[in-house]
Amino acid sequence: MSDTTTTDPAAPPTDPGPDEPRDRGGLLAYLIGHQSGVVIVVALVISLLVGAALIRYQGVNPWYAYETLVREALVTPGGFTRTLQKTAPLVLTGLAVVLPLRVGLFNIGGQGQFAMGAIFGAWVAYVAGGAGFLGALLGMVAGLVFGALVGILVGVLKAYRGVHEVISTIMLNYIVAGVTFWLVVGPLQAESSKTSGIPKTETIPEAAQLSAVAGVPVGFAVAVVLAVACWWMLSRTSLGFRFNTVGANKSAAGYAGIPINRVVVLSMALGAGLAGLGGALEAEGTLHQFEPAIVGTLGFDGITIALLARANPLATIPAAFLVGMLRTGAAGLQFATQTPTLPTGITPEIVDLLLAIILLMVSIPVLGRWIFRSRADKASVATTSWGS
Amino acid sequence: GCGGSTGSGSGGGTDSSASGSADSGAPTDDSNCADEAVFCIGLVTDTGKVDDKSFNQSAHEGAKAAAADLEGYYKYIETQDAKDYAANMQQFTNKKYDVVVTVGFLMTDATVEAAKGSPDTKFIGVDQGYPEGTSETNLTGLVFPEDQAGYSAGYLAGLMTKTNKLGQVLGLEIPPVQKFAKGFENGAKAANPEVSVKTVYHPAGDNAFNDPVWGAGQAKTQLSQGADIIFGAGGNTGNGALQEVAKSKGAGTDTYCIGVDTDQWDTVPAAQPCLITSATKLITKGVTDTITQAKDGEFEGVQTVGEAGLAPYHDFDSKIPDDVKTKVDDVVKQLQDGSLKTDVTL
Amino acid sequence: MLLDIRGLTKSFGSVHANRDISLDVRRGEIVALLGENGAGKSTLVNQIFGLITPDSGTVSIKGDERRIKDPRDAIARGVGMVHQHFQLVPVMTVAENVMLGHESVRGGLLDLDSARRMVRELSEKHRLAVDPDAEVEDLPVGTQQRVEILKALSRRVDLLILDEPTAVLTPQETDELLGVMRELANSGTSIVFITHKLREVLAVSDRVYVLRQGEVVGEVATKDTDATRLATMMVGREVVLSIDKTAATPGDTVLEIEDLHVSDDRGLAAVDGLSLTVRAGEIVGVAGVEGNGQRELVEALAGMRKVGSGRMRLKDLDLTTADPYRTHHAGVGHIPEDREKHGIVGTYSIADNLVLNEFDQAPYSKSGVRQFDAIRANAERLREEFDIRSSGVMQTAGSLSGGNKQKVVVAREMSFEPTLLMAAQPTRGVDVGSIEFIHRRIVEARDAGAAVLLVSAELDEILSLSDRIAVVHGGAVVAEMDAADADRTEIGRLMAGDH
Amino acid sequence: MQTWIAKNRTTLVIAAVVVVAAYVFYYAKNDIAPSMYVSAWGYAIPLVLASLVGVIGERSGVVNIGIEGQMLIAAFAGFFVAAYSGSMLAGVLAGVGSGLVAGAFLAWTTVRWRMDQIIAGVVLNIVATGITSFYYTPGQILPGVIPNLTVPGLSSIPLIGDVFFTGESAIALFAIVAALLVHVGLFRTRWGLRTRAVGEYPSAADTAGIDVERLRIINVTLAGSLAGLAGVYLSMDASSTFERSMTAGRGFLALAIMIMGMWRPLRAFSMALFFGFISAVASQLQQTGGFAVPPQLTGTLPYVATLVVLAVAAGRVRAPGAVGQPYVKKDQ
Ligand SMILES: Nc1ncnc2c1ncn2[C@@H]1O[C@H](COP(=O)(O)OP(=O)(O)OP(=O)(O)O)[C@@H](O)[C@H]1O
Ligand SMILES: Nc1ncnc2c1ncn2[C@@H]1O[C@H](COP(=O)(O)OP(=O)(O)OP(=O)(O)O)[C@@H](O)[C@H]1O
Ligand SMILES: [Mg+2]
Ligand SMILES: [Mg+2]
Repeated sequence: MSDTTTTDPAAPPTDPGPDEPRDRGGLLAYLIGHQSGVVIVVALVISLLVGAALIRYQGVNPWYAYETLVREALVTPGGFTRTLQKTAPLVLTGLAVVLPLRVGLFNIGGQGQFAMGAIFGAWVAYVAGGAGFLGALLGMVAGLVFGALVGILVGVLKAYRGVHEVISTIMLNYIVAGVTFWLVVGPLQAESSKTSGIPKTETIPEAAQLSAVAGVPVGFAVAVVLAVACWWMLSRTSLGFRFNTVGANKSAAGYAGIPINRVVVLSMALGAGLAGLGGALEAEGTLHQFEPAIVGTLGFDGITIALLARANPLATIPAAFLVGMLRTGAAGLQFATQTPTLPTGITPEIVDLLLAIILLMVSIPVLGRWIFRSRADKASVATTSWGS
Repeated sequence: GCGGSTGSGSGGGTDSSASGSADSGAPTDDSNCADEAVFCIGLVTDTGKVDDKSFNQSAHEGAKAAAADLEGYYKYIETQDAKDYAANMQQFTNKKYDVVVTVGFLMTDATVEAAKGSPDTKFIGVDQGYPEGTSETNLTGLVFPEDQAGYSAGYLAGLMTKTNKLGQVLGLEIPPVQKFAKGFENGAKAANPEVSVKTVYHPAGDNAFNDPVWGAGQAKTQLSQGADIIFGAGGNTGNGALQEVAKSKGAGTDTYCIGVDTDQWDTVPAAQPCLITSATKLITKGVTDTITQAKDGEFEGVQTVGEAGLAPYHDFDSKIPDDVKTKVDDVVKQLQDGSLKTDVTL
Repeated sequence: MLLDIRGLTKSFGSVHANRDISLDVRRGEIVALLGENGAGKSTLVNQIFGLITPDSGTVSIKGDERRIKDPRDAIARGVGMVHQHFQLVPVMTVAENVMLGHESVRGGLLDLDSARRMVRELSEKHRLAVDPDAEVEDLPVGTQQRVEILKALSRRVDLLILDEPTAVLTPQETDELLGVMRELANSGTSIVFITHKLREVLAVSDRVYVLRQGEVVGEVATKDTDATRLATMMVGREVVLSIDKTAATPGDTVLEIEDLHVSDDRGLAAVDGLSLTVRAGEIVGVAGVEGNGQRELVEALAGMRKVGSGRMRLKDLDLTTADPYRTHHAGVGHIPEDREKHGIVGTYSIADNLVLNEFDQAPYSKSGVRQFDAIRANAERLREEFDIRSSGVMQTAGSLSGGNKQKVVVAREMSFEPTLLMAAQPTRGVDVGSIEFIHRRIVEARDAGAAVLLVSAELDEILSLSDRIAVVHGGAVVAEMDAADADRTEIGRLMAGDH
Repeated sequence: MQTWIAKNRTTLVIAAVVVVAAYVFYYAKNDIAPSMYVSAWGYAIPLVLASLVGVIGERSGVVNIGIEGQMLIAAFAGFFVAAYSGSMLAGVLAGVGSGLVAGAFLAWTTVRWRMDQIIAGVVLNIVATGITSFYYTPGQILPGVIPNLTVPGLSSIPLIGDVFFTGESAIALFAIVAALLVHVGLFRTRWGLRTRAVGEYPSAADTAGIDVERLRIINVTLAGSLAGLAGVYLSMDASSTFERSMTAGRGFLALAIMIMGMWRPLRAFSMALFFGFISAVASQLQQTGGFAVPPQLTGTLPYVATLVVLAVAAGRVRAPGAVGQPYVKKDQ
């Protein structure tokens, strides 16, 4: 992958490179200097316009639709908290993609890693629930560890057996889905559900549930702290330098004495661990138990978020917030737009469509080139080492 | 620059603050649900869609029918994420809807919670069996004896099979599906001790009810192993199996299929060449009836038992021998009056 | 006039790679292009071959002035080119590589037989032996270069462009190639020849154009010039072509290699029973035809490659099991052979590259946290000291010219005063000005007491820098001698396996 | 020929063992073996087509992680066009055509605009999911079926004839032909030589006079039509319905199979069969009573087997050299 330090605020101040414009002053020069930010804003605007056209085509006033979406997600009582609640796991599954991506690995196993963390997090928090917040903490640790175990398997297969991580993570998504489902209708099934057969674990005792403090869910706070920590780690520490170097030039990393295999395993373990932690937080914070449906599409959304964030850990927060907001508002949007003439309302799938357009616009290099003529980055935002 | 302007679309907008339903006839919006005279019905799906050809769709149709009958107002929300159940129900309770239907046993806990929180709204939980001690009076769980429907279908299949081999292609291994499946097996064996039943559940979690290709493949395998009647029970996965049988060589003469949940003669027309019947639970009727109860006053109890049975034979009416029909009718009756047990335990 | 270039201009952003260049090549003439790294030689010839579109000016071939759109177009007009970097598909056979782009087809399928036949005929005709069925990646670089030449000759060529074809060749191979060039020229083919080695220019060319900063600064007939004058023209100042060094005063043994066996990437024995010692304060030059285990030797010493058997010791440290990290921290500096691959991280700044193997040490890192001030200060100091030409230390290393990239590597590896300095092909593809500089630094390191192991395919470099010379063949040292007693032809004979 | 045998000895031995075992099983357990083979092939058909898409793309230097989306769009377009127009042929053409368009999208964004190939594929998948679920309408049925054919001669070979050539759908037969054609094409024709060169070492192809971008665009676009056919197979042949997300991850599985098949069409074909067979075994284990492992766990068997095979064999696998990287010419 190409290094993303151009957008990385941690890099020491840069000398004006030979390519930087000296001939244009003022606002334009400033914008060019911050072009990735500008490109994203323009991309968002274009996407929303395209989305508006789709909504209009359905016979609904786009302005009203967007307003509803935002109102439901941010203004409606409890809406903001729910948006943050949705944002939290998305930040973590986003980071689960970002960390390995920095090393050149494409982790599309967020689904499985999240589920693994969720089920064991829920179970440990239930067992240790008597210990109150300590139990919740243990649950988080369990989520982290079990997510990481999946990641370690992927990393070890990659580093020592040459199994491509895209393949192993896909396979593990299926395997984990099978195993967790079996656990939840078998050994870890809640007693009360044994007769009804509902696949879920025991409810976590209230003391060990994570709630919102002043409208901010604990999970969200944890996710933000971890995103900042990841950013700091990647940009300021020796470990981050190891990650980035392996991602930028494996041969040089080996030459420089960086243990590539260990970095590969570690990045997968950390990434998957964060996804697992996301699962545990989700189980402890929202459903208070594990159900297979807890995963939803959170793991796959993580990919979208990492790509939107251009592999920058800090940027996963706004990216996840955007996704969380759209998903929170979607139900209210459908609710508000159902009329006798449009009995289905604007279906929630509009969100997927919007996200696809946004991602397309954000990552299409021509957009930057078009806005900034020849000055745009040549390289694309974050690339993976598919072949190696 | 960026052309176009966001607000250019004029009219056509849905204005939620438009005037209420002053006059006679069904209300046209939900701004006055709190009003005694305005009867509002809401429905929340589990993570399925209202066009899923399965229980969400049946419940949706039941609620729609009730709204039409009772001159009520009806809206629904399709849940995208299991964590949104509460919030989605709240959309309705905030607007003081009179009845909220929640669909699917996955929403069991959430529905009880919501019922506690909104005593003025009546909740109907389709496929939901509540734990002992649930005492809310504004709540009823609509459950169906799936095992009986399965048993009757199995009984019919046991009598009809020439190869003595039956197949079942099923969705996820969860209670409603298991009850259908085990009922089917018991019924078939009761009708014909010689019979053997091949059973296969979809293994994966995510798309277990939405993998028609897999279902079709399983049906094909079972057919080639000699099964001549296949019971497809598992949303679109099961429908895939039905369609595969419908395409097979002896469809309608040597091989048959049996649908599930609703009369799939209507919902899966592609299966008509082989579809002798469907093991149904009358969700649509059940939902309409309980909504009517809710409007008129009180629910029967915390649980309401709906009807389950067999759909009409449609075009196969003439092809099924009369004695078979009689025997099956008997079984259906005995199951209904309780004199025959399906012996299904999970 | 076969090739006539008028007013050719090309810039990349703010870099003027070619400025108003005019030159011509007659039929059957060999014209050499000389110039420092980045002078614009490759840019110039790439425009003739249609790889780069000129900003202005014309290239006319046999009087045809139409713009050359792409390589296909150039090939059609009789231009063949051997590129500075190999343009061979590694996983394909020689025959497949040669036929690529002008395949013969029979019955809809590739006619590999006729391609084989063509390769055999050509290689006989030009006495460039290759096996048409060998996979290119299995071939030594010298042979790969032959394939490149065959590839160019397999089509009708009136103008052959050779961009630094000898950079990877041994003296013998170089001489063979120069012979082929002469023959081709005699039979009417015109040749444009780029090299950094003045000896070759003088040996084979008819005329020389010298480029500096994108401009033609001189044109001379070869017979009217000599090496010193050419070098001066290139650099714009006097260059010292011979190395000025005092006799070595060797100290204790620093590196001791005993009966070393190492395999190459394909698992074949590459280093095969090699023994060698290097003492403090001396430069030991390893001479040998490329592919005789030098690369594997250096990589094994650097900890980048597993050792089969044998012993390597750096003072008291056992190097046989050490990884690059331990090796480096034991005081081994390593200028790697392939600087793009191993030596630098192109997307990183010069500053980061200058601490590539010290990044987790004080003062560049404290408790695992990187110290950007220290990193920057270090970079500023080394940039000054090693004359790294760049816009600043935060410029990305990938955007530097080859010579300056090499200076970054050299600066890094010398800055920590290594006990052992391993320099593998330290001046490959580097212009004379930079060569002079790098050589001087290597001698200075020796004088400061470092043991230096110099591996080079450049016999001149070995002869002028080393205090002691070890000739390797077949993965083992076949002869060792004092540099003072060394004889060029004798070493050439030993390198060729004649011992 | 002899060198070929020597080079491929392990493969040949394994292949021989597998074939012999297959026949033994076929004759020994005639009540279930044939149905399991048929079932295995049933699983394999879309995977074969889709993995060919991957092979062609990656051999040209373009990762196609959007196969899933290409299939989904094609399944959607094929089904609904057939349903609304009343013509199966129109549906098939629409499906293949939409695969082509999706392929062209990937080709254009990655090759011409040099968008990251993985991102482009992910975008394609999301767009496909979004469009097909947003515009899905229930209650449509197909006007007919894809014709089934029996190949004279080939169908009388024991086992192979029954599984592959008797009453097989035209698309399944085409998948066999396609695998053979792509194999021969890649390794024996001018197109293949150039494609491999472009995927391994594009600048070598460029300097040999080959238009790298053009070839990549053509290949990735045309491969899209195979993905389209795979999608058509899912919604119009294997099942007779379109449902949201009905591809169910098969596009991703196809990529795994491509890698297991070492980027070679015929090996990918066998790996798809292998995967199909393990899936068939997993289902069979559920149905054959007396086997105590829960279905959720037997269901993971194909994925576990894939991982094990890759872990054992992957060391020797090497992707095409330039895969994933856009080709940037000298002066751009
Ligand atoms: N693609 C490019 N983009 C930007 N600048 C370039 C590009 N190619 C060449 N240059 C610049 O053009 C100048 C001439 O480069 P060129 O490759 O022609 O040098 P050269 O004489 O061949 O050097 P060397 O001896 O190292 O091969 C250099 O300053 C280089 O930085
Ligand atoms: N995209 C680029 N942007 C800026 N400069 C470039 C670019 N690509 C190449 N160059 C410069 O062009 C010059 C020539 O490039 P080339 O690939 O021929 O390498 P080189 O310097 O000749 O390498 P070597 O020293 O190994 O011969 C180099 O100075 C290099 O830094
Ligand atoms: Mg050059
Ligand atoms: Mg050079």
